[in-house]
Amino acid sequence: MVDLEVKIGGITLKNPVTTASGCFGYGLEYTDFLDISRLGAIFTKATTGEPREGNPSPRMAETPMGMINSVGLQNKGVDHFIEHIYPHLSAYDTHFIVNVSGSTVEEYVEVASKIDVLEKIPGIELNISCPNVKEGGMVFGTDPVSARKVIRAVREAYHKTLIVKLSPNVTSIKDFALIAQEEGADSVSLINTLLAMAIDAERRKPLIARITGGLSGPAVKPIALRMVWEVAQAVEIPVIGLGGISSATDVIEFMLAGATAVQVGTANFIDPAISLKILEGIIDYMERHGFSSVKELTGALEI
Amino acid sequence: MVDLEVKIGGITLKNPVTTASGCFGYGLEYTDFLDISRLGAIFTKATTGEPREGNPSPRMAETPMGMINSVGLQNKGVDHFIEHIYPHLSAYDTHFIVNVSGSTVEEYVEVASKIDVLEKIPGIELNISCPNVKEGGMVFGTDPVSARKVIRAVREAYHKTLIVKLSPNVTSIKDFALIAQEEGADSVSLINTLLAMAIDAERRKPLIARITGGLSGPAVKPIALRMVWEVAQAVEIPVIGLGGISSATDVIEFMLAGATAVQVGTANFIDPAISLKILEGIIDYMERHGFSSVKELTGALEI
Amino acid sequence: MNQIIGKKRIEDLEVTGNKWLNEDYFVLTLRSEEILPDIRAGQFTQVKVEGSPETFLRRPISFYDVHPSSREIRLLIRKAGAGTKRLSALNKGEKVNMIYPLGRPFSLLEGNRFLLVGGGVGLAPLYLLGKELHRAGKEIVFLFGFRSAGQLFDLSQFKDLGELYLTTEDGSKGEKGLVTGHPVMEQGWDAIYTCGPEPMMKVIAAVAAEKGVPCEASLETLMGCGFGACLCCAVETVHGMQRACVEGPVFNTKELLW
Amino acid sequence: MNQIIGKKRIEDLEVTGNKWLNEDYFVLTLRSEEILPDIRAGQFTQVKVEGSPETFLRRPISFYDVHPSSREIRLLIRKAGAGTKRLSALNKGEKVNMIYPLGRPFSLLEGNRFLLVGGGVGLAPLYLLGKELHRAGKEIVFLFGFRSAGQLFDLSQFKDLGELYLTTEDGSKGEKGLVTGHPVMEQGWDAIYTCGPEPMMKVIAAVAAEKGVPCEASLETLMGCGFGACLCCAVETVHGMQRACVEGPVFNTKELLW
Ligand SMILES: Cc1cc2nc3c(=O)[nH]c(=O)nc-3n(C[C@H](O)[C@H](O)[C@H](O)COP(=O)(O)OP(=O)(O)OC[C@H]3O[C@@H](n4cnc5c(N)ncnc54)[C@H](O)[C@@H]3O)c2cc1C
Ligand SMILES: Cc1cc2nc3c(=O)[nH]c(=O)nc-3n(C[C@H](O)[C@H](O)[C@H](O)COP(=O)(O)OP(=O)(O)OC[C@H]3O[C@@H](n4cnc5c(N)ncnc54)[C@H](O)[C@@H]3O)c2cc1C
Ligand SMILES: Cc1cc2nc3c(=O)[nH]c(=O)nc-3n(C[C@H](O)[C@H](O)[C@H](O)COP(=O)(O)O)c2cc1C
Ligand SMILES: Cc1cc2nc3c(=O)[nH]c(=O)nc-3n(C[C@H](O)[C@H](O)[C@H](O)COP(=O)(O)O)c2cc1C
Ligand code: FES
Ligand code: FES
Repeated sequence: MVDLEVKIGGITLKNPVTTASGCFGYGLEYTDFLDISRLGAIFTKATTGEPREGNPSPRMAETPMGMINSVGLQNKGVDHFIEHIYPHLSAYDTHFIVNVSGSTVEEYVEVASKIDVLEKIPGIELNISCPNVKEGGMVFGTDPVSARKVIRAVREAYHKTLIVKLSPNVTSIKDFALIAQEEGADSVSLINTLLAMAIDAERRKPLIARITGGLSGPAVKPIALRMVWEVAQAVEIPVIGLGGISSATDVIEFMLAGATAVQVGTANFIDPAISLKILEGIIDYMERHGFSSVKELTGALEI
Repeated sequence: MVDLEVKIGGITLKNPVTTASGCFGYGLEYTDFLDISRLGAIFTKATTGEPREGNPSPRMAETPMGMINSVGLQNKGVDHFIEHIYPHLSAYDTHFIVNVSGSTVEEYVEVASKIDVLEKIPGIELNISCPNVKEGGMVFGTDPVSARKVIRAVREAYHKTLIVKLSPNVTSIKDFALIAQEEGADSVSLINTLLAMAIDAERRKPLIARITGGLSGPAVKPIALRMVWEVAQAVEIPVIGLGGISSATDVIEFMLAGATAVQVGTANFIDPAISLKILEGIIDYMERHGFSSVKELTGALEI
Repeated sequence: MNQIIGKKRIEDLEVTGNKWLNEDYFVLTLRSEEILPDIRAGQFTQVKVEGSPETFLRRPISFYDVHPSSREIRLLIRKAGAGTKRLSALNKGEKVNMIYPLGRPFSLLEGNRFLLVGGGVGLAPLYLLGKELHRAGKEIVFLFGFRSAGQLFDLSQFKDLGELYLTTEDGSKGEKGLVTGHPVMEQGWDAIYTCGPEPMMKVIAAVAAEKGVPCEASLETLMGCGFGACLCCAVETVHGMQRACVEGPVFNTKELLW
Repeated sequence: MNQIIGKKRIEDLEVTGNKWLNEDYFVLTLRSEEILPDIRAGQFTQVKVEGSPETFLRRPISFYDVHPSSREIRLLIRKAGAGTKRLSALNKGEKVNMIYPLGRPFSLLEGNRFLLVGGGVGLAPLYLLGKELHRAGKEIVFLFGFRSAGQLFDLSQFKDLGELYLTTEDGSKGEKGLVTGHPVMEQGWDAIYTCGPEPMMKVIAAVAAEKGVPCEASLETLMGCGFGACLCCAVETVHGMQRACVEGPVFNTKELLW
């Protein structure tokens, strides 16, 4: 038996395969397809202070080996999460990590504080990288000063594992990773979506109501992999890699580049059972290559 | 007959379809496949002051609907260009625009000055966005201060049409477009490749000798389109759009987003005759939609 | 990769038939190795299109017909782009990966006389609905609109279930004009069900609202996942943004803000 | 999309045969509608793989055999990944888009006795080379290495051209070991031609260099375009970086810095 355990801050994941925010609901949408308790963790859809309707439709477009979404931060707010969703989560033997979003530093802090007291939630993912909102979101993730401010404020208010989710829409993503580390984050996750656009040439209109949205899927994998590599070279805290992962091979690549764990996003839409197939594939790889612990893969790229 | 003419600075292109630097050699590699004189223009491979060997092999990797290259600036230098290649170009009835690169401001200026006196070269494309060299290249294209310095210096030395090729590896590409405009560039072209990475999971080694390289092809199109849209909103000078173009529909999309002309890059490798098929497709689109001049397409997105 | 856990399935079905009805429409018949789940009219399947580089996401297709005894389902598909084109080229014996059954079906509304209005490929779910209503002993009338006679195909299976009226935009078959102008619309109906182009459905919904007749419409929204996880299929309703793939694709038209 | 201008062509060829030789190797036969251009041993074609989302770029494949009279070419292909797998599934009558002929062929070196050393699928260009040399009246000997007998296939067509020696790594057929240890290597040759795994070719080149025998090797470098435009296939040589697709794939081994 291979050892699949990895640690992110104070959280021990039974394996490095987790699912990405906004791509796996609260996990409950997937219970028909797989045993979600076998996942290392589930990152929930973004949670904000107040309920949000998200963006108008159409909210998506298909692109070559990818998709653009502009869902925005549609969710019923942190109080609804606590009252109506949280109670269902303890039925599952995996970690739920709440993706925390907001328009202002105060909102981030408010949500984080409310989640802090939830016994079964061992950590949050601070989403400073959503490209689909006018205020907050990516604005925090692309300006070093704002990034530092919001991370610092949340770090003070939140006492469990804090993961900061980074935006790829920057000149130097490692600068933001270093800021997160300096401000006491336990981990960084990357990448969120790349700002993108799609047009219907025949109708001469944007395909997405908000004109631009976030690109995800295999198309972005080579960019995500490079960013994980860059960040892993720069920081000491564990890196969670994501962006286009759709096979065990992809996961191995991210881990070799320096990731301690990974998130599977868009690929779940095409095959809702893919995350566990990926897990099987990792075990197979480890056995073929004689790795006894998955931790040995992290940063094991030979150069 | 539809009117296909467009203007970039002082250059009148017979149509908006041109080929991207590094993807079309000096055009001569393609004469078996198509009549290159029918192209709006040909952007040559990067030219530097001294001959360069480029990067070690392997220099490329295939990715989902894209490729990574790390050719580097392999070329025989500006003097070789002037003596051995330039004389052959006048046989073709199209514009050759020389892609100018360097490691220092002085080298850029040297190359630009030497090209300036070549009667048949109506313009240069200043490549401040090559991700595949240690010095110069993208360093100039991702730092506003360096970008301004090199553009200013070249603008002083070069008297014909100056196009600045922008890097997508930045937080705000329109800032760089505005700098180019302020410093007197006649046009900006975008995007160059996105910094990316590929790994061979089985051998646990990078697939590219230099570890990272530049991503191109359809995978990047949604990002390129968004950047062209952003830049076209911000500047007055004409924008040349590129990144993943492989069909007439793609070209229409870039023009609707604000491009005056386009470059076809990676797609030439898969179908060396594609640029003229694209041109036919544009004419077909214009006829179906009742456009008499291709200029009407620029920025015609309805929002 | 058959996984049959709970209610929604991911399953490889075998193509047992693929037939063009006209230049644009074809019927794809697929057989499951397992007993079919309960599938209701208005529900759909997310089809994976293999061998097509342009088709990254699955394609949502309504159930056109279901035969539990032979474990076969039929899909009526219009060749729209790369994905449906690839589906049209499938041969007998090939496998197609599907997630199904998905979405909220049409409801059995109160009353006895129902009008089923379809446009183009929107006929698909109305056939299965017709069968369900017929089985429940209801009187049903179909009103179908096509662009021209060329789009038509053999509709006799619909006629076995109820009366059928036709319109074509160019008058090449049936009444000339749009379904929305057909006199049968004016009769008294207990409920109207509709599926087709959105502008058509909006007019039907307006007529129904005016007459106070309950109306359900099946929307064709772009979908990322099809099973409630991505929120890409959001539709504006009086209850806020709802997912066309879970709270729909069938909506009571008085709930829609369109 | 046939365009036949000048020397290199972009052309749709028709599959007239596709046959497995063993578990991994197959021979794809393609027919042109036009008179074939002059194709020389060592040259290759860039094959477009349709219907495979994983295969963005073309795939370079050497010419294995050319029949000008029937306008047919044959490719010997090893199933390596997604692209070659898709090619192995092509049926008679399907079209394959190719750019050809590409690259620098083997040269007719001085002398009369030539050794042709191949490993695995590297046999492909050596058959066409054997035919050319045989036609020129040269004496040729083939020395082929395989991993095991399972990789072998009917080599009688090679035997029609000259003597043939075999090695397998596990000794299941021919001499046990690598080609590089085979005694025939030690005979006096006027020139050696080789195609196969790079480590094998390096040893062959070293032996040739030591004996002062001219040696040409065909390299399998990754290619972006295949016709000289992208500079992705660069090979380090004594003349600097050279393109495997134009200055190669066949190089005189004394020019290679590998
Ligand atoms: C719940 C639901 C049920 C459907 N049932 C059927 C059915 O029974 N039969 C049938 O033929 N079609 C049905 N559709 C529409 C079908 O999904 C699209 O025609 C198909 O996805 C187009 O894929 P493509 O690759 O062929 O075309 P693409 O190249 O993707 O697109 C071609 C054109 O179709 C449009 N289109 C793409 N996806 C959709 C979509 N999801 N909905 C509407 N338009 C789209 C595009 O905007 C474009 O204009 C249904 C859609 C939904 C949401
Ligand atoms: C000039 C030239 C001539 C060739 N002639 C033949 C031939 O006659 N018969 C034959 O079977 N193969 C030949 N090859 C190799 C063939 O091109 C590759 O096996 C093929 O491209 C793999 O494609 P794939 O999609 O099946 O595999 P992929 O999934 O792309 O790759 C599978 C494995 O093959 C390796 N590979 C991919 N592309 C190449 C390449 N261009 N060269 C070498 N290895 C590669 C990959 O690194 C990977 O390990 C030739 C290559 C070159 C450059
Ligand atoms: C439909 C959709 C919704 C998303 N919503 C969120 C979100 O709420 N919060 C967040 O941090 N990231 C969100 N993301 C980004 C993903 O978590 C992930 O960072 C990105 O999609 C890249 O990974 P992938 O290519 O594997 O999908 C969303 C992505 C998609 C496609
Ligand atoms: C093999 C290769 C070599 C390139 N060389 C250059 C270059 O020398 N100078 C330059 O400005 N851009 C170079 N580029 C970038 C392209 O010109 C273009 O900006 C990029 O590939 C995006 O366009 P595409 O997706 O259409 O290829 C190169 C791209 C490729 C793929
Ligand atoms: S399509 Fe994903 S939630 Fe409806
Ligand atoms: S493969 Fe493009 S130059 Fe050789």
